Amino acid sequence: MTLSKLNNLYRQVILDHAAHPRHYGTLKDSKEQLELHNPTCGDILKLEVILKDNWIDEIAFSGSGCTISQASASIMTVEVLHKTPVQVEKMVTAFSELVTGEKTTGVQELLGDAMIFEGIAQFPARIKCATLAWKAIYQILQKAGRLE
Amino acid sequence: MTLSKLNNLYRQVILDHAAHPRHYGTLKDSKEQLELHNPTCGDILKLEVILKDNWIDEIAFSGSGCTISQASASIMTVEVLHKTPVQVEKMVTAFSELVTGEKTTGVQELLGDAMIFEGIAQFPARIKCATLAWKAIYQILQKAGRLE
Amino acid sequence: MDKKMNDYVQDFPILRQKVNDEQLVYLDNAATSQKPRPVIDAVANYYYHDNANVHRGVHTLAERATESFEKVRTKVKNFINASSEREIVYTKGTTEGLNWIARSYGSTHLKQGDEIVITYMEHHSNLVPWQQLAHETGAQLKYIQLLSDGRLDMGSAEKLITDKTAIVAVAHASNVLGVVNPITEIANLAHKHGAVLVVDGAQSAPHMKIDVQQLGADFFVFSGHKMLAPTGIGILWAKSIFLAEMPPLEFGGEMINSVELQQTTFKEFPWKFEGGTQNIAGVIGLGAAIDYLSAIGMEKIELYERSLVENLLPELLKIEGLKVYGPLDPVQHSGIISFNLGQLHPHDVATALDMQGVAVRAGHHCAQPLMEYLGVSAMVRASFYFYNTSEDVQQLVKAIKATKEFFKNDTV
Amino acid sequence: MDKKMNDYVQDFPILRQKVNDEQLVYLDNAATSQKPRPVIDAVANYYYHDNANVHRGVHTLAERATESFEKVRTKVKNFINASSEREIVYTKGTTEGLNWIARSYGSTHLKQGDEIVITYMEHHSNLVPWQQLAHETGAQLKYIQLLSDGRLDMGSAEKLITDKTAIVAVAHASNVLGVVNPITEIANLAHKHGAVLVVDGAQSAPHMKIDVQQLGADFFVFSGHKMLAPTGIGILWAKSIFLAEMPPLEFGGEMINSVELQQTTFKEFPWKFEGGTQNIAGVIGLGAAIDYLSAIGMEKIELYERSLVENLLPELLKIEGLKVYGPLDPVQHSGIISFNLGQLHPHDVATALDMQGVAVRAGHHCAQPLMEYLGVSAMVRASFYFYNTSEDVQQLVKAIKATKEFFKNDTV
Ligand SMILES: Cc1ncc(COP(=O)(O)O)c(C=O)c1O
Ligand SMILES: Cc1ncc(COP(=O)(O)O)c(C=O)c1O
Repeated sequence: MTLSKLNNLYRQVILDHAAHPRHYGTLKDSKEQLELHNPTCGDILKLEVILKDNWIDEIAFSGSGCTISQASASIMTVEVLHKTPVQVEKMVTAFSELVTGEKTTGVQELLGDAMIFEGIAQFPARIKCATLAWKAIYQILQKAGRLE
Repeated sequence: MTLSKLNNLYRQVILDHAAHPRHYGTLKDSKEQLELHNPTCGDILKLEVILKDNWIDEIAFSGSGCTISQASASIMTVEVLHKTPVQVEKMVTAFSELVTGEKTTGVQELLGDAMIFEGIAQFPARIKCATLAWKAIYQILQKAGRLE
Repeated sequence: MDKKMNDYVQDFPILRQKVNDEQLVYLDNAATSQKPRPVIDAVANYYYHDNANVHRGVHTLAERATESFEKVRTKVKNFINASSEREIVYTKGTTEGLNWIARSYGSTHLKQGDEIVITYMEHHSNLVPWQQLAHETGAQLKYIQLLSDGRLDMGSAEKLITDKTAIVAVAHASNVLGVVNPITEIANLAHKHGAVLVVDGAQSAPHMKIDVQQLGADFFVFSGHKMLAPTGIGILWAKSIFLAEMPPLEFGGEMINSVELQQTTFKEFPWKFEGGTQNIAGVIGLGAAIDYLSAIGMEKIELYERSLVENLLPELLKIEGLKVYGPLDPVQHSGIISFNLGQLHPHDVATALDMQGVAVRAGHHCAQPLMEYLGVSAMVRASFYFYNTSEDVQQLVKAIKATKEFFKNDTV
Repeated sequence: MDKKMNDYVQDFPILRQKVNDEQLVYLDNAATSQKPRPVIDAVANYYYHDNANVHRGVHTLAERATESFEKVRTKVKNFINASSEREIVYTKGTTEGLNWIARSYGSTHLKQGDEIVITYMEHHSNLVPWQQLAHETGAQLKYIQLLSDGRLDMGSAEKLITDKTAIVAVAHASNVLGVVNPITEIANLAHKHGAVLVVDGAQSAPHMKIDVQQLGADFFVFSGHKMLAPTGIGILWAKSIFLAEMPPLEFGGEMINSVELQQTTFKEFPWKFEGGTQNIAGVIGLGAAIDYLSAIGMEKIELYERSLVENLLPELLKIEGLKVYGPLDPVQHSGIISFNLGQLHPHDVATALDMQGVAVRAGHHCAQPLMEYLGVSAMVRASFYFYNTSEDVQQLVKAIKATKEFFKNDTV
């Protein structure tokens, strides 16, 4: 069938995260939170983090969205946990450059599993789905005054 | 020179009426009056008539406009003077059909000198200039309640 | 008939392309239609031969442009059976037309306590302007309910439309549910209570014969770009009596009669609404589009699209886990089919279909209150036009099945 | 340079036609420009290959269309040196842009007793919206005087612009008098008094390099159709700080963030202003027009047009009875020349010129207060663009002389 190209987008890791998202739910204690909409598709992402000293101590997301945005949120939460705001900011930039195809090398270590979204550059309409969660973590840190 | 075609539009009679308009000015006594604008060119036509019994007893026009609209106003005043509203209504229709080229025959007697505007059908942008005065006489009679 | 209709495809070169190595099947017609060669040529020829600003010049090109521009009013008049070309106002599109009605008619006629009645199936363009008008005037905005198959609940309509109702605004055809609303019935209801009826014809004018007088509408708006015409041109039709009293909204250029330092008088309608240089080439293109559609025949287009749906619907309903929104009876279903495939997100479905050459839309389709009402966040929508073929139907069905197969271990 | 410039004529097939058996000389460019082949082709190619609705779809065509549509924002940004593409709002044209500023910024910022300052040379589109705004808000509308050669009287400007002034709105270049106004000076005056400056760039953007930051404008609007682009597309530029606070005016479609039954939130600017399907092909065409103009160079266009005027003006001034309005020094005169021929009515002159192939405009040029101010009821206007040649200049002069000859026994 003609869908083999789809595998570039829907890699096994992505399908797995979408089906079994990590850190899905809400946090109990006092926390930073943010809700983002993707107006084009009606997706909603709620993100919560607990910042301790200078790192992300707990994180959770909820909401509804497509496979890409759910998987990306799940992977993002895994990758940013216990990182410092400054590190996360670098990751956000690197991820954005990765998915637009601007810069795809030398970021493996920084992005970890999020590298899986490299193939999305070929699906420009879906880039926004992948970046939604990263936009959310960036804005939440900004709102909390943790970024210069 | 290449302006020979212009003679179809600017016939001697027209140039003469434009240079020496008949019934140009205003009327003293109580009268019907109306002011029309041609918004495209800024022309203004003021028309006044005194209706007696069932005919146009006196008529005058003033304002400013191009050769065509001034000449047409002048000729119109000559032709409708002492005619009944019903006759004038027929003339208005006939004139309109003449200048758009819809019906150009059998109206000589009705229109008199106004027949001179037959050639204007070739100059569609100028038809409005020629019909302004006729529109004015029609509206003045209508306002006065002299048309059914 | 299918055979004959298929010939029209040739006039749409855009359809003869491969997308992701597959033959393009364009099923996003409710968003915008493709343009046939005669429309594209009409626009190009206008620029190659006659282009000038209208209404203003005495020179030959200006005269030609003005005549073509005004002639299209007559074409539109005949296309929707208006009573006069003066009832035809050129706009940017449906959205602008609806906003103008709300602002010009609405603001001058509504007062605190009046009610505006719309339906749960309205496009945001026939919803947000009324919401804003309600906020400004203190009027109330009410929503007519839907039946379980997506058709309008006329019982609900009868309850909501009362003597308090000033404006009823309804889509002629839904851009999501594939239903066509009983406009004449609604018009009677509205008029019985002294309300005016605004009809959003964005999804009907391209697909069926419109007779505004028979519909009993007071206002009817639609977009050129959904019916073969260029982008940036639409029509606002209203009964003369309303256009006469409505104040203009965009000031300047040819809509003016005379300007003094501190005051201005305007031209008669429709020109008083047409401030500034209009989309002249868009108007010319709209004329060509109407000629093209009329040569086929709107009744024929409607029948043909129904025949496609009669092919498609049963096939779709056979796919396990696929849910179609709107009526399941093909006879009641326009050429718009919205569906979901199990728990798969519509965006994933649309991407998978695109990889197979099939262009559909996914999302809320500018109808968030409807999504909310139906309890879904988004849908996939396939929308047909007369140049689609039964092969297109087959390719869509095949592609949906392959998509289901691809995702089978996951969320379907 | 003339030689090289003449090559561009080839891209404008419309100019290669006879009108009334004479070679067309198109001198009505201030009303609308002609379109070069690359612009017409860009529009056609868009429809032949990429046409889809923007921002909405995940399918390939929609993605292509959206990308092209948004890319033009960057081109416009560079064309006028805006600081961000988000400051670029698509409109129908200058008139719509000015009306939006008056309604969205004006209505929310003006109060009784405030003053709006414009000039006697404004086009109705930069006059009537302010008049209406003054009526609505109780603000006062004031007019800056002109010097006897038609240039702005800066002494008058200094008197009129005071701390009461909320908005100053001025044409960058006059559509009648052929003058270019000292915008930076006016901006300084306005800002000194806490007023914002709105610049009507309809007649400048097509003919000279625009740098909105250097000009010091707060708002700058222009039309595509006067600078090679299709009809129905224009640009509203404003500083971000103003766009951010301005409420949108046309509701529905892609300008929306989320809609609930009784309330709605909007997208960020510029998108919140772009309700409904936009003139997408018009935007694509505008992009091609900007590419075309930029390839020539705006400075070169300005210089070339001045060289035509340097040819023409002395010739005109030699014709007895001919009166030119605006500066008589070619260096101060843009490519717009308005004149009258003795007592001859401008319409008669325009018809006579048309019979000789020369397309000019006659009338009040949508500037009735200016006509009143100058004590005339109408003028003839010849307006040039870079594709006009020195032969065009000669044909105009010859035709004017022949016209004078034709009417010599009458009113000249
Ligand atoms: C100075 C000026 N302002 C505004 C306009 C109005 O432009 P548009 O008709 O494209 O809206 C024009 C053109 O007619 C103009 O010359
Ligand atoms: C039912 C309905 N109403 C209004 C609109 C808005 O039309 P436009 O975007 O052309 O203004 C659309 C199309 O998107 C529609 O489907």
